[in-house]
Amino acid sequence: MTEYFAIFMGVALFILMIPVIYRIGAGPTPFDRMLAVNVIGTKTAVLLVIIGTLFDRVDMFVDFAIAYALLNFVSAIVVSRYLNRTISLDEMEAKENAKKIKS
Amino acid sequence: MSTPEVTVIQDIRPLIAFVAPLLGVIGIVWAGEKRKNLRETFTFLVASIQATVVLSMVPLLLSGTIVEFHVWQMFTHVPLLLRVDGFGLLFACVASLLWIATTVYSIGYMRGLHEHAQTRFYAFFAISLSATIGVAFSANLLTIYFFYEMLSVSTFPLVTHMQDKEARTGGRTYLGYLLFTSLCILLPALSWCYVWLDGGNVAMDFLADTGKVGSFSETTQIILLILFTFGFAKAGIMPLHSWLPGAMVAPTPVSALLHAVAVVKVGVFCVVRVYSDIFGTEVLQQLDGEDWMIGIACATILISSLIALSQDNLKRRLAFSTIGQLGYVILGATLATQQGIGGSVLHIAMHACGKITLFFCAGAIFVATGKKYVSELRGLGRKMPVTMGAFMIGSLSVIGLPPLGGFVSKWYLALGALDRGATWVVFVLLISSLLNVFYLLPVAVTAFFRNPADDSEPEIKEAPMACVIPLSITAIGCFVLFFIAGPLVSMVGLTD
Amino acid sequence: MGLALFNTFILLLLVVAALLALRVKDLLTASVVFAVYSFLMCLLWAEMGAVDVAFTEATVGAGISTVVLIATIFNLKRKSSD
Amino acid sequence: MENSIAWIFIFPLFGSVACAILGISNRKICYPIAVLSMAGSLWAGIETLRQVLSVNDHTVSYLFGGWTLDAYPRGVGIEFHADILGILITLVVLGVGLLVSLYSKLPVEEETPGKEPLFYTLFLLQVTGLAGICLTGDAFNLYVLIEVAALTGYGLIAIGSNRAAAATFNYLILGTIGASLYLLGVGYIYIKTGTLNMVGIHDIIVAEGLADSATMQVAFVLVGVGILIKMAFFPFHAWLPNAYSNAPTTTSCLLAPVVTKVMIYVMIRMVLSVFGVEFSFESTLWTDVLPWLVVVAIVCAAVMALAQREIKRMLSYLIVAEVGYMVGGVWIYNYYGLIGSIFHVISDACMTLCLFLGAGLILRKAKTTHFDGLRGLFTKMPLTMTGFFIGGFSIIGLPPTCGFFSKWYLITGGMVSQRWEYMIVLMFSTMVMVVLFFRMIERIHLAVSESGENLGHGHGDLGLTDQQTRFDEGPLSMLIPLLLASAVVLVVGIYNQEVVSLIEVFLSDFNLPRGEGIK
Amino acid sequence: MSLDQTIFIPVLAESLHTTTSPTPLQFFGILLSLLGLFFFVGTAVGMIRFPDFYTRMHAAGKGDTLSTMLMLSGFGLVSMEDLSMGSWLLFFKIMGVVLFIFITCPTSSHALMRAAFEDDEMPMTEKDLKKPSAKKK
Amino acid sequence: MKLLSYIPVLVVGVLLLYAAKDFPEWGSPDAPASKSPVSSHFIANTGVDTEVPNMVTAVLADYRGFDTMFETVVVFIAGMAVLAILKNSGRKKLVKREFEVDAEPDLIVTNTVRLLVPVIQIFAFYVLAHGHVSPGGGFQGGVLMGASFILVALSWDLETALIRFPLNWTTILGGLGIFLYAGIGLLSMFLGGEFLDYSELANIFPVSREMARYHAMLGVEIGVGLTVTAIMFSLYANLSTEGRLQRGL
Repeated sequence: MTEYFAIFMGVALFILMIPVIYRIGAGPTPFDRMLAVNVIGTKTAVLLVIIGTLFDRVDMFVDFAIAYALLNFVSAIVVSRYLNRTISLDEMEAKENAKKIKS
Repeated sequence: MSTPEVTVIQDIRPLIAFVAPLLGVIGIVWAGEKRKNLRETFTFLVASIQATVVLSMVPLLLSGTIVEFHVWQMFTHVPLLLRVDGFGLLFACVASLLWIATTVYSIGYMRGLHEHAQTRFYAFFAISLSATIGVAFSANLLTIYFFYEMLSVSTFPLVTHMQDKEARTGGRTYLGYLLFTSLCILLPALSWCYVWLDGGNVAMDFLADTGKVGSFSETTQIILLILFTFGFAKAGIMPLHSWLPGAMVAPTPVSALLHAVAVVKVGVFCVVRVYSDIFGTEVLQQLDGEDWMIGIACATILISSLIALSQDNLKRRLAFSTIGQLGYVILGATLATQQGIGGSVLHIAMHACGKITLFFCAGAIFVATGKKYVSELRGLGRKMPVTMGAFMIGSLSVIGLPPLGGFVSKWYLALGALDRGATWVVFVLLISSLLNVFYLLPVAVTAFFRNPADDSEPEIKEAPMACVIPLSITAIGCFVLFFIAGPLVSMVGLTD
Repeated sequence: MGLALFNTFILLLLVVAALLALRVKDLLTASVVFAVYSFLMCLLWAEMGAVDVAFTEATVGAGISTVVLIATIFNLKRKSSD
Repeated sequence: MENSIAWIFIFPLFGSVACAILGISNRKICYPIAVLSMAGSLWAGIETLRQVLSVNDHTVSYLFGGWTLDAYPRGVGIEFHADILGILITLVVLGVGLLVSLYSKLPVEEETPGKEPLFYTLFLLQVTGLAGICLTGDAFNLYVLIEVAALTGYGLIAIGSNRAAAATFNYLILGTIGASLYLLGVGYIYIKTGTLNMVGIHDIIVAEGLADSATMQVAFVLVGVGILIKMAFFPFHAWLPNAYSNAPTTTSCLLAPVVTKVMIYVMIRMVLSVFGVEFSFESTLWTDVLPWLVVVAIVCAAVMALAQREIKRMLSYLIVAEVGYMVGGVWIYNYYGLIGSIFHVISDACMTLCLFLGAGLILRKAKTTHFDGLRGLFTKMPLTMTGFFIGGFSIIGLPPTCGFFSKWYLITGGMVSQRWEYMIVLMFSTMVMVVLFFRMIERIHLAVSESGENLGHGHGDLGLTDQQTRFDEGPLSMLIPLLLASAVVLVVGIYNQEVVSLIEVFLSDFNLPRGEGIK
Repeated sequence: MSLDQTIFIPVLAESLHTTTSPTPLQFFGILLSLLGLFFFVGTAVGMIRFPDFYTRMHAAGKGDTLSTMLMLSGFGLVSMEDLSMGSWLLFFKIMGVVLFIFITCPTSSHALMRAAFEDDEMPMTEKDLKKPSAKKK
Repeated sequence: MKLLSYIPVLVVGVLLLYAAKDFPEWGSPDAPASKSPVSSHFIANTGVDTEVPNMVTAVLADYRGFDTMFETVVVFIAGMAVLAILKNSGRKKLVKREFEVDAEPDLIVTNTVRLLVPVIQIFAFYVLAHGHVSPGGGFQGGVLMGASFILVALSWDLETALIRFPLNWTTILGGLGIFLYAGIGLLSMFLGGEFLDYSELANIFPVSREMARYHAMLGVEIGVGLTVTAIMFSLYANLSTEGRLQRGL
């Protein structure tokens, strides 16, 4: 019974992943893509638990899920850091010039 | 060449003859440019040692003993083996004795002209002679190949000694021809023999494996014959001869060495070796394609003589003369008779002596007057009587008049031709002798009997003593060879 | 049966992800798509029962590979030339 | 010594770790560590050779982790399988490693200042990987070791200039493709045989008659192409010239002689010991097509080499040509060709080492390896140039250098198989090499300028000032390895009979055609 | 090759053939999971349909976190076939995953959002809606 | 040209598919890989030989421990090679950077990371130590551990992370990891066995030969973990800054 349910859940998740992957492909901004990747990442954790249920060894697979839960947001942070905390070199030069003028 | 009932002994003397010059190189390089006398003493010393060692083996050989030395095992069945038989010893004697003469001569020549890089010159000269002795004493095909290559490479710096553009071109042609033929024509032929002669179990020994090529098919034999003949391009047979005049840019002692002793003679020596000791006379005589080879040799003789007629540069004229004379040697070998091969062996020695005299003279003229062309030599005979006299003698020897050495070998060649029944070859010999007269004698005649073009030239003296003495000796040698022809003939085994 | 179904989906999505990664010119996007690819690979390994491989893929794919790729892109031009 | 096989790689492995750790505090210590560990490794290699020769079947196998063959099935543990061929090539690798490590002191300090610990770490690991490749008896372990060797190779090349780093990129891409194909092939082999042990694979192929299996055929293709890419065989050679000519001196001295040769060894190993002679050569595709590819390869590489005006680039193209020789020697499929190939692996390693060591010295003295910088060098550094020329003569194939003997066997092999096209192309490339080297000799030996003008006056000097004509040899730490290498070239040539007889013992296990005469 | 043959793991084959009725706890877990699935449907639809990044972030950030948490806790309950020590341990492990996702997902959403904001990604306004091309931005 | 590059891809693809016709049945117990003596030995005797329940760990760290040692070496090499290429190359940049970092650490992110990093590290230790019974082991644990340091570098900045984990330490730890692995192998060789024959360690530790293997595997995994941790962080630090170790991502 639980197995059939797990299969159902898994297939449903896979089908629902398709629009998410569409978002990765379509974009338009990198943030959209990253968002979608994040979603897929969390869902992968769920799918791992589902596969674990199917194998009847959830205790084994749950370790992966923990790893995913802990590390999945690293990529989101990297991308956000890449896009957020960077300024183009022109701007930086302008800033440095401003500093010089101040001092 | 060797009779079967000889005894074979192991002795280190062949190796000493080969290694002594190599050790001498160390001394020469060590003495260097700063200590000229010491350096030349070294050269002279090793030349003498070599000659002594070589000559010391003559009595052994005449008493029917063959000296052998096993150096190392090259391939599974093929050792690097040195063996002294009559043919090789004769050649070695000629080479090492003439080397002494050349040494003395080159001291005079090089110092007279204040040449550069003399250390290099002497060092590579010694290496060349070492390789020549190696070829002379080789006991099998691979050994001979080994030393043949060594000679090619070690004479390259000698040919390009002048370092100018002409020298470079000459050197390139020289090396291009020799390495191309040896690596691309000769090596496959050797490999062919190695593989198909009993699956690599045959050492291609000159003594033991003579005539084993006979197991091949007719076509294969002809192909092999062609490969071998043209593979040893040092022999200067006609289509592959043009390196030789090009190499004339070298200093005269080198030209003398190239054209009289070491290089070209090594070429013909190898060819004769292959004809007589790999194929063997029996196999060769049954071979149809053999006639073609005789034809090629004859063509070489005639064509080169005709070209020589048109050359004004003295050394070039001598070079073409050499090509023609080499043709004789090849011709003798291709005749594939006992007499013919013996004649060609003798001709190696006789021609060496005569031709080196001619070259020495050309060099002496250059040292004394700076003249290179035949047309410039008018009246020189009165100012340099010794030199031009020696030139006369050398010319006559090369032409083949008694009582000079050249006569003996030509005699045997003619005998060999008759033996084979190829009478037309005798006519070729006659015609070519006539041509020899036409291109060699006018030089001496011009020098002695024509007045100089103008008297404004500076006073010309005889060349330095170090030049004159060797050429006198070799000129005398031409006479001597005629009179000791008996022992020589017995040495190459023609008497029985 | 369920695993076979999963297999089909995973492989399908893998192909999509791989093609996407090839097609995009923006290297940042490409590396992000690679993250998806490695998630799916992890699922594939897990589904095939190769749990140790799956775990390795999980840790490396989620934790390291994207970071290292983007750290590299940080020092390069973001647009790929082809 | 029982564990000598293990010591072969233990020395450099621990040496590299020591370099990495101790080098942080003291850079000077890396050089002695590298030399000592290479020496130890070479000693262990010689010990192993002695061991191999003393056993009856001439193979020593060493089971890691104690999973011995008597108690456990073959393939449970990882096996090092030293047969004569393997240990010979290992000795070559280790010898080259020792000489290059001796040589490396000054070039490394000068070309990569501050990076000595990293350099030596990678250097030693490279040797570890290569030696392991030669000895391993496990198909997957081979892959791992190939990766070790390849990764260190990338690092060692790119450690130099920016151009080298750019050149490495091509190498990296192609190398990775090659390794991946190899791995795929091994995977396919595993699917059909269920084991990764080379002996086990061979036994199963023979026992179950897997020669017709499509999977095995494809596995063979994948493994073969992977290795061909790795060894820079002709259509896949693009990475090699750039990488080797831009690499730092020491790197090119180490990589150029051994890396491609070791991959050829892997090919021979795969063909003979893993897939077996019957399997490998019965498919006509390979034996027919590859020699022709070899022809194209050698011709193209030789022509490209002719066009180069820089020593290291020229030598790199020569390596490509030499790879063609050896591949051809294997795939003309006969006894002599294989002897030639194997012997050429050894001799080519020696002579390439000689040439690259010489090129390094030239680079150091003349500040360039372009042909124009070479004139009159012989007067300045006669010993260096002598060593360099001995290597050159060996590549041309002049006796008594080892190059002559290997070429001899290759030609003989072509003769036996009647592969005339292979022989002609060998001749052709030989002539090209003659041209190449004598062109250099002209410049080095005779002080002539590019236009052919004599720079000397023909009398006394060579157109060089007194300053220039003074002897100015390289430092001893670089010169001695070069002279040793050239001595090795001669010694291997002179004692080729000993080496060849060892190879013959190895090949006697295989049923190879020896050619029954056309007359 | 039929699908049955593809199932090669013996454990799974066994488990598929032993159908037992779910315990109340498992039933509750199934309900939770279904609820999670419902939210995920919302997320997916939102990802496609919403016009700009911030709105999509709204759908994805919240819906994703919530649905994942619900589904995971649901499966945590489903896998509790008995109340033995091992089952509890497993349950707590899964709840740990839930906890971490609860912490990390919003953080990553926040980071992305802030990055977008500072990267001058403008939220959609009514003005944009009037432009016909805005939707397909 | 781009189209041309599809040709080899297609060829390889066709080859791979062609080979598939000869494959054994998917998951069939009759497949050579399943019924070979090696696989059956692993399945039947892993527990007997090593007392490790997780077959994969036993195969990786013991039966094929030699492979794993060199895989660790590969990781080490990667780190060393990147260091070697990028060290001191800051001045002569390969490609001009488009961006420079200019931002304060984000409050929310730093606090989350503050919370998570200890958990990740503890989990890494768990994975490492628990590798004998469940999936995991040195490599995975090491990656997790390395990721925790990278996380610190990402949320604050690289300098902060480098204070906690200086770059020299990465080299030392990487080397130590390999030293530990190979050292255990060498030790067992000194004790009379082959290289990596852990069971010989029973001569000096008061355990059975099987348990010696069990415990040595843990030591080996720790070695792998050390190397991987160090190299992962070193890779990130070098790659994100082109070897300058400042103003990273």
